[in-house]
Amino acid sequence: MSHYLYYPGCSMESSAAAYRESLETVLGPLGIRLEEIDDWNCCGATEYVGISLLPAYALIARNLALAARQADGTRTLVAACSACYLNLAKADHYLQESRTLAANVNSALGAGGLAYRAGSVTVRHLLEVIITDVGLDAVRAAVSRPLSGLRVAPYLGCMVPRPDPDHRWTDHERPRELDLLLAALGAEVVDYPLKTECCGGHMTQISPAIGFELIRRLIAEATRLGADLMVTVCPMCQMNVDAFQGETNRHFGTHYRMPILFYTQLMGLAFGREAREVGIGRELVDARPALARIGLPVPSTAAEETPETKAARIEAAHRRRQALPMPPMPGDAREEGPR
Amino acid sequence: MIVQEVVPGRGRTGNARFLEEVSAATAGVSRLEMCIQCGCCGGSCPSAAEMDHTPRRLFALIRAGMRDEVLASNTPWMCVSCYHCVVRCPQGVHVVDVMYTLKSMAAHQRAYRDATAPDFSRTFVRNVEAYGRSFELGLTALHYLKHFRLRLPGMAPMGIGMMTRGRLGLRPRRIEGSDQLAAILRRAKGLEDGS
Amino acid sequence: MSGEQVASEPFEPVVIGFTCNWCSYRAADLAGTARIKYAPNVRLIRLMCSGRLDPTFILDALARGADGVLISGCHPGECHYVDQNLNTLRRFRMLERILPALGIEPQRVQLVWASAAEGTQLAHEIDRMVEEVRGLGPLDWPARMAAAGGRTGPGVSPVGWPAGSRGEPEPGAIKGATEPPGVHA
Amino acid sequence: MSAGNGRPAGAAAAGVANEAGRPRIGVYVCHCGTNIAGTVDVAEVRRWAEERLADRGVVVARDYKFMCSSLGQELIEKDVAELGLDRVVVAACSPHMHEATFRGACARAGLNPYLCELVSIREQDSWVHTDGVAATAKARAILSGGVERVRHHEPLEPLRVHINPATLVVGGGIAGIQTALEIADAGFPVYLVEREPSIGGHMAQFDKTFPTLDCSACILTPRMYSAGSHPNVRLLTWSEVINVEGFVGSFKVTVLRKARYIDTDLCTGCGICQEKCPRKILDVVYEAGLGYRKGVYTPFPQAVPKYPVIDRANCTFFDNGKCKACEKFCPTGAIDFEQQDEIVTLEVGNIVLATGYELFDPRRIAQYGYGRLANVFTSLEFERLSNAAGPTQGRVVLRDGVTEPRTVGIIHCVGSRDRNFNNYCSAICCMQSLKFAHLVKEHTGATVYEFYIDMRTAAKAYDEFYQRVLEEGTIFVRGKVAEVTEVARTPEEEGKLVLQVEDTLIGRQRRIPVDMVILSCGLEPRHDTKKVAQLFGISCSADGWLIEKHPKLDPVATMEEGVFIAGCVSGPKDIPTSVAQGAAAAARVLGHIQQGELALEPIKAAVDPDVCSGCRICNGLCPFNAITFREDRMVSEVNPALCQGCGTCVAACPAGAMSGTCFSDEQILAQVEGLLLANLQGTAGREAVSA
Repeated sequence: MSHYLYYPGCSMESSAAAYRESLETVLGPLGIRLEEIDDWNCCGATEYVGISLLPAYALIARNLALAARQADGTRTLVAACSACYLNLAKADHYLQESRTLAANVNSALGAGGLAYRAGSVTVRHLLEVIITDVGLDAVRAAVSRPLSGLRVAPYLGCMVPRPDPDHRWTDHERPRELDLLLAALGAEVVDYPLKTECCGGHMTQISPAIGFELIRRLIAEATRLGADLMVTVCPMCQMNVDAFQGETNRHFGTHYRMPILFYTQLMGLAFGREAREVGIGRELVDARPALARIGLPVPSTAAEETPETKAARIEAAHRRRQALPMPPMPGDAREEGPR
Repeated sequence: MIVQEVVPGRGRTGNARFLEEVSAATAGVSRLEMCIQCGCCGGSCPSAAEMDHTPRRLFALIRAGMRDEVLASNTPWMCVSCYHCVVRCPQGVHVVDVMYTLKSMAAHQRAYRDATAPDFSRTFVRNVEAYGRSFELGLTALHYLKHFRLRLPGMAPMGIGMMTRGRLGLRPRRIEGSDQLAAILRRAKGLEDGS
Repeated sequence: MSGEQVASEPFEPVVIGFTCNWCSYRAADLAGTARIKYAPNVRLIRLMCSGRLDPTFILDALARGADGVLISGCHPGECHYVDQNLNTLRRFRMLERILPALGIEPQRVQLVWASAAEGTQLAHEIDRMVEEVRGLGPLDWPARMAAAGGRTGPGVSPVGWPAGSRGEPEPGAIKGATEPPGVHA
Repeated sequence: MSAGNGRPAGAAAAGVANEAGRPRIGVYVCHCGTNIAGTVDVAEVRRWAEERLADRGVVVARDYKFMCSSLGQELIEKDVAELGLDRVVVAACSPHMHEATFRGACARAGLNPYLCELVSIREQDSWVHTDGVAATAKARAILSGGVERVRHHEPLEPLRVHINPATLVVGGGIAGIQTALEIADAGFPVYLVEREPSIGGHMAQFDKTFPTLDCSACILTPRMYSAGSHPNVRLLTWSEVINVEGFVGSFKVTVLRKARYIDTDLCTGCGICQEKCPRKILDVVYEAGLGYRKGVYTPFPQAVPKYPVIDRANCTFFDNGKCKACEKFCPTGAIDFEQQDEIVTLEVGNIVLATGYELFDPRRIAQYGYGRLANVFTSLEFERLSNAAGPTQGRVVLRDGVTEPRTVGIIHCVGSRDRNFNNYCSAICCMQSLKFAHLVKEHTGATVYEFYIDMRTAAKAYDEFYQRVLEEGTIFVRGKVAEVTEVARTPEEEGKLVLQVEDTLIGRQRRIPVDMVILSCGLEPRHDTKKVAQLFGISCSADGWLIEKHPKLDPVATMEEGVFIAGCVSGPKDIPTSVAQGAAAAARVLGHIQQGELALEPIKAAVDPDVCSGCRICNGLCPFNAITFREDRMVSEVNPALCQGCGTCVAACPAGAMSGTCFSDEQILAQVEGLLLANLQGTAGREAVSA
């Protein structure tokens, strides 16, 4: 059992309840024990620091100080929410970078009888812990009900892979972690080009038209790519894409129905848990039709070849012969080819 | 749009200082002075279309010392903190953190033109200061009531849906150490105002 | 030790820096050409290779009034003389171990690799080390040794050993010290 | 060669101690205009030296505006003659700058040049400190160190080494070819080593060259042919340097000649083997991954030498013992599967490195989509695409191999001027992008957009070319492209690549749909440049390029005497500059050859056999095997021809029997003493900093 300190964040208690429930079902199979920080407070999201800097950092640092005090055998602090993860990691980073900030923050903490030495805890995101510490092999081993046939669009949002102060992610723009995890669950992973684009963040609150446009782009592309559902790591992204999808449709006169679930919900399902146990049903855009196929035999895709399809196949082969080669990419089988 | 003239004599010294002031108020190292005006930030920004200045132009205005124009700009308030500009910036400018700085300066002086975004942030902050946790229902309801009253009926199904699915707490949660937190924040504010 | 230090005048440490002709001295030149500023407390000596550095030079510098010694050479693997800087590293490691026995804080002697392109880094390291030594206060080694039991006075022998400490440790043991090859840091 | 330990016969062996009387030292403090005098109070330093260093032997101290000027030098010469100085200390710039100048002045005055010491109060003092008081104090200390040190200097004679007239040129691109031809035409032998099967380098891949639009092959091929057929040039292609020993004048270089599996005496270069070879391999070198070659191949038809190679890693016969199609069809029986790799040793006097660059790999910039979006191309891919001898016979088409683009976007500064990748400007990308714009227009008539941050066209006829491309109707957008995406937002964007950018001259974000994107990729040091640098005893900059001896005044020399550099190995360059550097390096080499022998610093170690205990600790230490143990006399001995003067053995000798000229224990310890002002009566070292 690997042991970590855990910072849940406010949304886990309300809007992202499904994240919390499903998360609890996957920890056991993955051999992870999370120890919640006692009496943690809100991280300030993206709002507090826009009002005043030092109180915002003191607010975050109270959590870091509590975590450091509670550190027993582990100094790794795991966050599941993207904004919380970023705020905690960034605060620790800047406290290390700026002595003045560290001194002022500590002076403020002192008013509450606390202190924090930058770098005392290591802040990591749950997904990265699963990939790095647990490993995809262990994930695969825990899968009892592969998600075969389910087309999923992996969607990380912004704040996990960016700005990535500790360089933990494979790329800022197109990280591979979530794709690999979902593939390990047996799902068919769509190469979703908007996987780290913005969901609108607080725009749904302060400038809804922008927020809706950003949401529309995401669900339109996922729909175009034929995804059954989107999968996210972020409570804010889930909330925007799910809860505001109706408003978005109304705003644009569109009729998208793109469910969005947390990766832990799909993990729970793949690990054999029932839909209800992993919070399925809490989403406003119902994911159950798409999931109805889970556990059922996947319809065969190999249909009889008709003269039309045969002609198309020959045509395609001809086009391939004319085409210029593509450069090999990392993770591409051709990469090992002649150099 | 009115571009403020720099008053000769007065402008000169204020000019260069404004960039320094913004830089100094930013967490970490802003690298604002390194901007080469390539526009990679403005090209990356998902809400650039709604901004009165692209981030790049805002930085040029800061450099020119056009303080009032900068603090009245809606650009920082339109920032969604997606950090695309930050990781792409060829000069390593901490664009998002600079935006936070400009927001807090504008909020402090009430220099913004549109109060929607600052009010949202303030409501959020008040919640957190009172309870130690954020309170989504209260936040959204209050905010919509104030700024988007006409949208409220349209949002009702969503609110009800969230509630029936157990995704909205009806009353806020208060942390045990709320007094401790208040003391910390009080001193932090004192330090910030003092500096 | 530092109690006698004139209170009105702040302590300015003196750090002697041994550099090699190919990398670190050129890094210092580069810092100069680029006008990168660093603490004026360091004074550099050029050797052909950091491998030329005899540990007695360091002790001599400390005995004659230096508060710290900076050793700088090419990065491992980039030595102009194949791998002589690895000998420097071995000697440095050994010196680190005996410094406390001589009543000297190990932080007073530091090893910093700097390639010819690393003017900025070298300047930064100099600043860092000067501040560290400043924090330690004046070395005033001869007085310190006297206070520790009168084992040594300020007298310095031609090869640079504090007179009283001759044979303890055996200078030869240092001069000839070569750990088995392959001992890398 | 007349190597020795450098001491002229009869010279005093142990410095001042053995000389009669006190030394007579002259001290000269340079203002260097305001470079030094702006920070350091030079008059005060001079006064101080006069007073406080008088009992250390200083008989005269002067300060002067520019010591390196002829008037400054004459000052020294006059004092040596008139005051009978026997030591000189100049406090000025770095010894790497003017040591030779002041030694020369001393020599002219009849003083052995090694009795002159130059200490740096510019690079290591006035330029790096702002506090004038502290800088002046430090200058005093530095000067004092120099004075103490020079007391222990001895008269020395430089070593003279013979220069082998043969030269090694590494890298067969245009810079290396130019160097080789210049030296060969002057009548001296050259070995030209190239890793690939043919010389030609990147230039052989291009179609046109900016700004004149000369056909690259037309101007390069004659040079390649000359290099291949020149009686003084020996080509070693498909070869790599694996070891270098020795020093200027007599380097010993080991080259690995990989087996070609072709008997070049029999091969006529007819090309039948390439036709018959069944193995098709993606050619990532010459065709930039856009075309194919065979298992047996010459990279291109005009290859020099004309003989192909069999790529062992991609040969069916070497895989499974079957095939031999090439052998069956070869009309002259030139295929030889039995050939082995060969090691050759070359003896040369000078070396020129011209190993070139690599293209920045844009897969590192995920948001530009290269490798994922089919119609995003690199600059090198486009070169091949527009080349009549390329995979499409010069048709500019999309990745499908058929469709001509109707709109093309060219992105500047890809991987350059970006601290996420390379900080430097790659110098050629603006011009190469303009060339691409022209070629796209010429080949397809498409609409072309250029996305730039700054236009840099600063060389002869370059800006005129920019004007021409403007005239042709290319649309310039000032802004660094943020991303290239296939995700359409409007019907016009469907099926296109969309470039999202802030048009900074309007201040608005724009989305511009195009059919093809060309990434004007920057140049990077070759991935193994660091290894090459180590092999030849020179160093790389932080960016990874090789470092010049002086970036402005000695751009083709390196810190290692006899090793020169030319072309992109020291940083991005266009073709004219690379060629000029190739010729310049050749001129430097010819200068050495012409002199026949060269004077070297007499920095060597020597053993005092009377003191040596025969412990042999030094024997194993020497990286150049310069120290041997004389069994007959039970002492170690230094071979001065092999000794490079690092001094490690001196530091390690437990008996103190090893000594090093120019860097003796006495000299170093004296300098330490001087630097700490421990040479002065009643002062502490601290004075120099705080006073």
